[in-house]
Amino acid sequence: MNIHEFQAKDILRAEGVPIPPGEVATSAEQVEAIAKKIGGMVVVKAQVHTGGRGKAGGVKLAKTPAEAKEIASKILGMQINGLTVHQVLVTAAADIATEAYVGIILDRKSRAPVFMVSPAGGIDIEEVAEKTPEKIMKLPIDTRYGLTSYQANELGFFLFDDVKKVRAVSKIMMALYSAFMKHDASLAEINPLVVTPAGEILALDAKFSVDDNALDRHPEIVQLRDETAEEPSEVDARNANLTFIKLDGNVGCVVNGAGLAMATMDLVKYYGGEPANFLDIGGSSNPEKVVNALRIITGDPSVKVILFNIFGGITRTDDVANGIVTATKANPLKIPIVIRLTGTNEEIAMKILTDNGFSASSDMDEAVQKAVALAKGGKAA
Amino acid sequence: MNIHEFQAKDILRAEGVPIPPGEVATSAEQVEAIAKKIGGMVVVKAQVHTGGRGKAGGVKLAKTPAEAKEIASKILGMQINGLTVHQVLVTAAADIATEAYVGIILDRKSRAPVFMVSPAGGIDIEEVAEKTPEKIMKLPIDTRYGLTSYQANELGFFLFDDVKKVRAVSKIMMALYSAFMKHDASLAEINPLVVTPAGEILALDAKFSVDDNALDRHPEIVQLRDETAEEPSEVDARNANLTFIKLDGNVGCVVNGAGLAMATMDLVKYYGGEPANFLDIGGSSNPEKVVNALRIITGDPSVKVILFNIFGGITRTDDVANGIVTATKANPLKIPIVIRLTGTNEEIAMKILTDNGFSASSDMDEAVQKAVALAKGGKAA
Amino acid sequence: MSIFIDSSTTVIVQGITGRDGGFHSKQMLEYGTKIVGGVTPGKGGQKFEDKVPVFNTVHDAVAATGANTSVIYVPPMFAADAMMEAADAGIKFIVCITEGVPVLDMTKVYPFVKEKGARLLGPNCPGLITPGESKVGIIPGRICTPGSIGVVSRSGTLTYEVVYQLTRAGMGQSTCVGIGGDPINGTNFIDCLAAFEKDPKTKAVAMMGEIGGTDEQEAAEFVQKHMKKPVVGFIAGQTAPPGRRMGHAGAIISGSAGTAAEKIEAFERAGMGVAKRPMDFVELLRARM
Amino acid sequence: MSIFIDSSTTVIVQGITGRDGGFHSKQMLEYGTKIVGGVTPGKGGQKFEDKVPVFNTVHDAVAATGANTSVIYVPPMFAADAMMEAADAGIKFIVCITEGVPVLDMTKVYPFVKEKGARLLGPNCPGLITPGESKVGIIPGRICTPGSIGVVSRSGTLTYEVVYQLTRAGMGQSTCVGIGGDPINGTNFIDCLAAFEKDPKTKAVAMMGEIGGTDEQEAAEFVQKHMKKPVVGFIAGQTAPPGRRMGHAGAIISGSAGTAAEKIEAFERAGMGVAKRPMDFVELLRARM
Repeated sequence: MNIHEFQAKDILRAEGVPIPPGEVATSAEQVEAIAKKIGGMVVVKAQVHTGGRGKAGGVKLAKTPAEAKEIASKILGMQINGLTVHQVLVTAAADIATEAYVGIILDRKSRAPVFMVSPAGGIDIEEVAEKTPEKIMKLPIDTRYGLTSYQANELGFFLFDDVKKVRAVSKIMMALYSAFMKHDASLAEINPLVVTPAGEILALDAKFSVDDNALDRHPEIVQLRDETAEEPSEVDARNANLTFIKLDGNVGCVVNGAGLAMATMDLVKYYGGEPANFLDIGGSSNPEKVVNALRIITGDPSVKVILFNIFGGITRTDDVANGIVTATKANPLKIPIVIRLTGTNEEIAMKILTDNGFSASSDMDEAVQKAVALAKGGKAA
Repeated sequence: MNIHEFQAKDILRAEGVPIPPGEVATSAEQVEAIAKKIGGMVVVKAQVHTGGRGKAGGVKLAKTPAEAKEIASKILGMQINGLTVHQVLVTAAADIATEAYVGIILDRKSRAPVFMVSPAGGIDIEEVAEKTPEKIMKLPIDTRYGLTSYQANELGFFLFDDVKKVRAVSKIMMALYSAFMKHDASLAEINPLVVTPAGEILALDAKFSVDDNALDRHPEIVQLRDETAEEPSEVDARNANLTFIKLDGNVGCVVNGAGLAMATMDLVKYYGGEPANFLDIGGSSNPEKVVNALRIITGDPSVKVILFNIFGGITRTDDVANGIVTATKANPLKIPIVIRLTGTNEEIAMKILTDNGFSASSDMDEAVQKAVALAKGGKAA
Repeated sequence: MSIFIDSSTTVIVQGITGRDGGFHSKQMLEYGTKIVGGVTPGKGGQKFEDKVPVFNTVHDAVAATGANTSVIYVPPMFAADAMMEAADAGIKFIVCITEGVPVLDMTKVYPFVKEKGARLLGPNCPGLITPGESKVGIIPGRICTPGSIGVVSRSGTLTYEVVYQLTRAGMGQSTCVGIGGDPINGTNFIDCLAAFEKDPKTKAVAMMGEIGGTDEQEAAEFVQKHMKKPVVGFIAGQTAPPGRRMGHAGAIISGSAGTAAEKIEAFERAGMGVAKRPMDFVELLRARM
Repeated sequence: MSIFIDSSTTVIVQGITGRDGGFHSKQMLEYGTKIVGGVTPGKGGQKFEDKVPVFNTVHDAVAATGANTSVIYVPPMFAADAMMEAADAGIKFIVCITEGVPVLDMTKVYPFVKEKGARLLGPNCPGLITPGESKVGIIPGRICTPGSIGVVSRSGTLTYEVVYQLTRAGMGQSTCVGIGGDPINGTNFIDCLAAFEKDPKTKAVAMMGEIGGTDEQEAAEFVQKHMKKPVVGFIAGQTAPPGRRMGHAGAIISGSAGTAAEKIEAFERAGMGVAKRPMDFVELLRARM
């Protein structure tokens, strides 16, 4: 789960990371008031869950409160990568002598959180990694021992020569690691971490993502969720306990299991179609899930056909069949549906479906081809 | 460093261990007021750093506030194992169905904190260990992973059959472990941990010792130090950065190094004498330490002779010699002194001493024999 | 022969009295798996299905039964503890079915299990099955048949799909292993490939990977350097957008890393067969055996 | 021959620019120890005594010098980190002189160092010396002379006392090792006894224990079972009262455990020579060689 920059900064500030003062606002008037309170130059920053805010014009410097207000009125409501800006962060501007990057990502290869630091901050770290890998130091942290002082020291000396700065940045890395562990993060990043002309070290931007698997034990993070910053159908799906990701195609997919769901989307593409979504109903055979899945998929006007691909293991295919029947009785479908079912209780499921006027196949390849043809305006077989 | 029962209970209560309410008092009047506030039966408990308080009459039950006052007036000022009672804890009395023992000690063999639990609580655990070792379960905790739930569970099932009680005691063990680690303890003990007839689990007594080596990072523990509960000469020595333990003999020993200090005491005993103390001036050759050591040792009227045994390695023997000269010039000695010096700058040291009217030997055996003879009223050679 | 489990494997089930644990324990018993005990704290002394003794702790269960394998069906927040308990009690093969285990928990569980000398499969995996001998986990027994294809996969139902097609085509399996879709897990592709290479019964291997990480690339390198037996691979998630987690915690493309394209390229470089569709395995394997 | 260090040992000093570290580095250099580098964060690039290069980190020092041994003189609250840094940087023999290291710190340092495959001596120890070849730590070189007695001890100055008497009596030493007085340390008596037993130069061993713990009892058992060379032992602290810490964090009698009497009894049971006074070693060793 992603959180906004201002939320990430609140978390890091609580651990002791030095961050210029700032407040979040939802109106231009609030922005003006905050700018006045802060005094001096401020930066107005769009709070959306996407990168490239600067390039899109979502981050602007303001010399006066009046200018901040004017800028805010333009940024608020702006669309960035398809997301509407509902909130801006107003924060004190800082003078910058040098910019560094400090981040922690959860790395599968070393089975550990890995520190990544670079004296080349302020730009996309993946670009640095590609073009000048020697400017990045990576260090896996064994969580049984935690980030040790000597490791923070080694990372610090990669960034700075001056031992005073090394000690200051070591403290910041300790704080970043502490926040990472405390909140079960999967990513925690300060970019840029700047040195001011006066030698002060400050975090000017922060990114923080929390492991979805760990949210059950982090109510403090869950309450930071901003549903206005997400795709509405994905919010709907999450509340229905479905794993759903909206895509741009027109073949709506309902599958059990993440791997099979991806393979189904790939097969749609293989036969020249475009999947409208990723959707995994999971291992349980609760008919309610099927009902919700159909509601969410049919809510997307671009969907031209619905494709079910169910391999019954734990999932009972008769439960899925019942779900389809129930849902379509309540809300008759306006688009064609292609059903593939096999595995546990397959015969019962087939009977339920044919009794209710549906046809179904037990072959994945055949079902996908049919769905693609229907999406292209062909006929159901 | 040992702390009082009421301080230990405060620490454990803060971690969530259920403990009957109680307050500490220094006068019988205070005790009466606290007993009134608590209501019902109370226990008045002497707060001294020694075992066997119960047997010595330092722990008594009172039915009324008036009785609590009367009891307190007897306990306050009482001597237990040579220590004067200055404070008592007044705490609510609890009904007891069964008594258990739960403790953690730092175990050198497993190089880890070790949980010890026993369903036979309320009595000395070393007695249980000796007579019925099968009633004790020991479990080392790997601090890299901490006390895991399954370990707390295993310990809990050793104490109780009922899973509700197991879960309750597991939580208490988690809290005890957390307190142990947070404050760098060397011992943390709840004895007895009682189950009331209503099935409630309560800690009725607690012991907590903190690793002396870790005190520098635990100001919260250092401030709990009760110097009135310690031997005054030992308080004096600690404030002078000397490692000093008062004993019952009459040969005052000043040695550098703990092993050599013990060996010197042993040799005094070997030749029929009795050491008056353990004293290690440590590795530095600060003459100030020698001055303080002499002051503390000569402050004990039972000391009949002073024995220096210095093997100069880091310690420069000339520094020690200078310390002796300075100290005895300021405060002339009233008892004989025997000096053994060897190692770093031995020749210089010998000259300093002889120039100032002292004689010194370079042989440990000879020096100890001489000191013992002097303590027995013999003559210095 | 087979890998990791066979007819002599003795199993305890952690969470045997839970909904999922109970359901799958019955299925395993029906399949013939030697379940010798179960663990649920507070239910020690009871019997599951009137025959399998239940214990309060894994230590008790191992002491009483001598089990060498454990399968875990406990809620995600308790799974890390369960894996460590099993390893500490002397279990040598631990299979964790539980989905949704916090990833940071695994950064401690993995070294713990390794220190104890145990092998972990999972978490968030369907377990494994040696057809006709033993199944530990949730792979439906019906769809498998004994034979000489080793199957290893990061996914559940996709594995079933492939195994189902192999079985229909008359190609039985030596062992089918689901290593799970989490970013940090106990047993990876290389562990399984190495075991299949050594297993005399296995003649060829079907391997199903997905987007995210570089496990498949490393597996391809291993195949090229250390394997004589043919391997056919598939990658799910060619249509997945970067930065989105496709169900599995591990199925996420970060930046340019972990795409299906680079994994397929690695397979090709290693001279492996590449299945474009799940249904291509039968033919590709047959052509190589 | 000798144990742990010899003339080829290359040493870095952690805390070389500190008061104690600087003093003893000079002493070691004078003795002939091959100090190839020092570490003090922020002083990288400087030279100690105009010749020994100083580095910011142990990694840097090892990369530049290839040192195999490190000796640590840093304040107690930083010692755990220093030991781990040395092990992580690939140092294979770590000697920690620092006194007063919090004991719980060692519960993490010990397994860390072990995982890295390094040997730790100390903390709170005087280090070791192979007379005429190398000294790492603070044992005064003057009092030692090359020879065939192995010396191992939990204490500092008491060791000097015994070594001094051996030297005066013409009995040189192969290696003298101070294992330190803390309850949790890296190298114990048995490690040293085993090394002395293997070392062709060592003909007999002098061992100085003290009250607290059961290390000496286990050492006695080891001597009885595995050693052909004669061992003479001494225990300091016969007059120590129970429950009081006699200077060393490890020198404390808890309850009935760790008394001098039981340790001496264990020595006698193992057929070892027992020195009643430090000055008895010379005669007891001579009688056994």
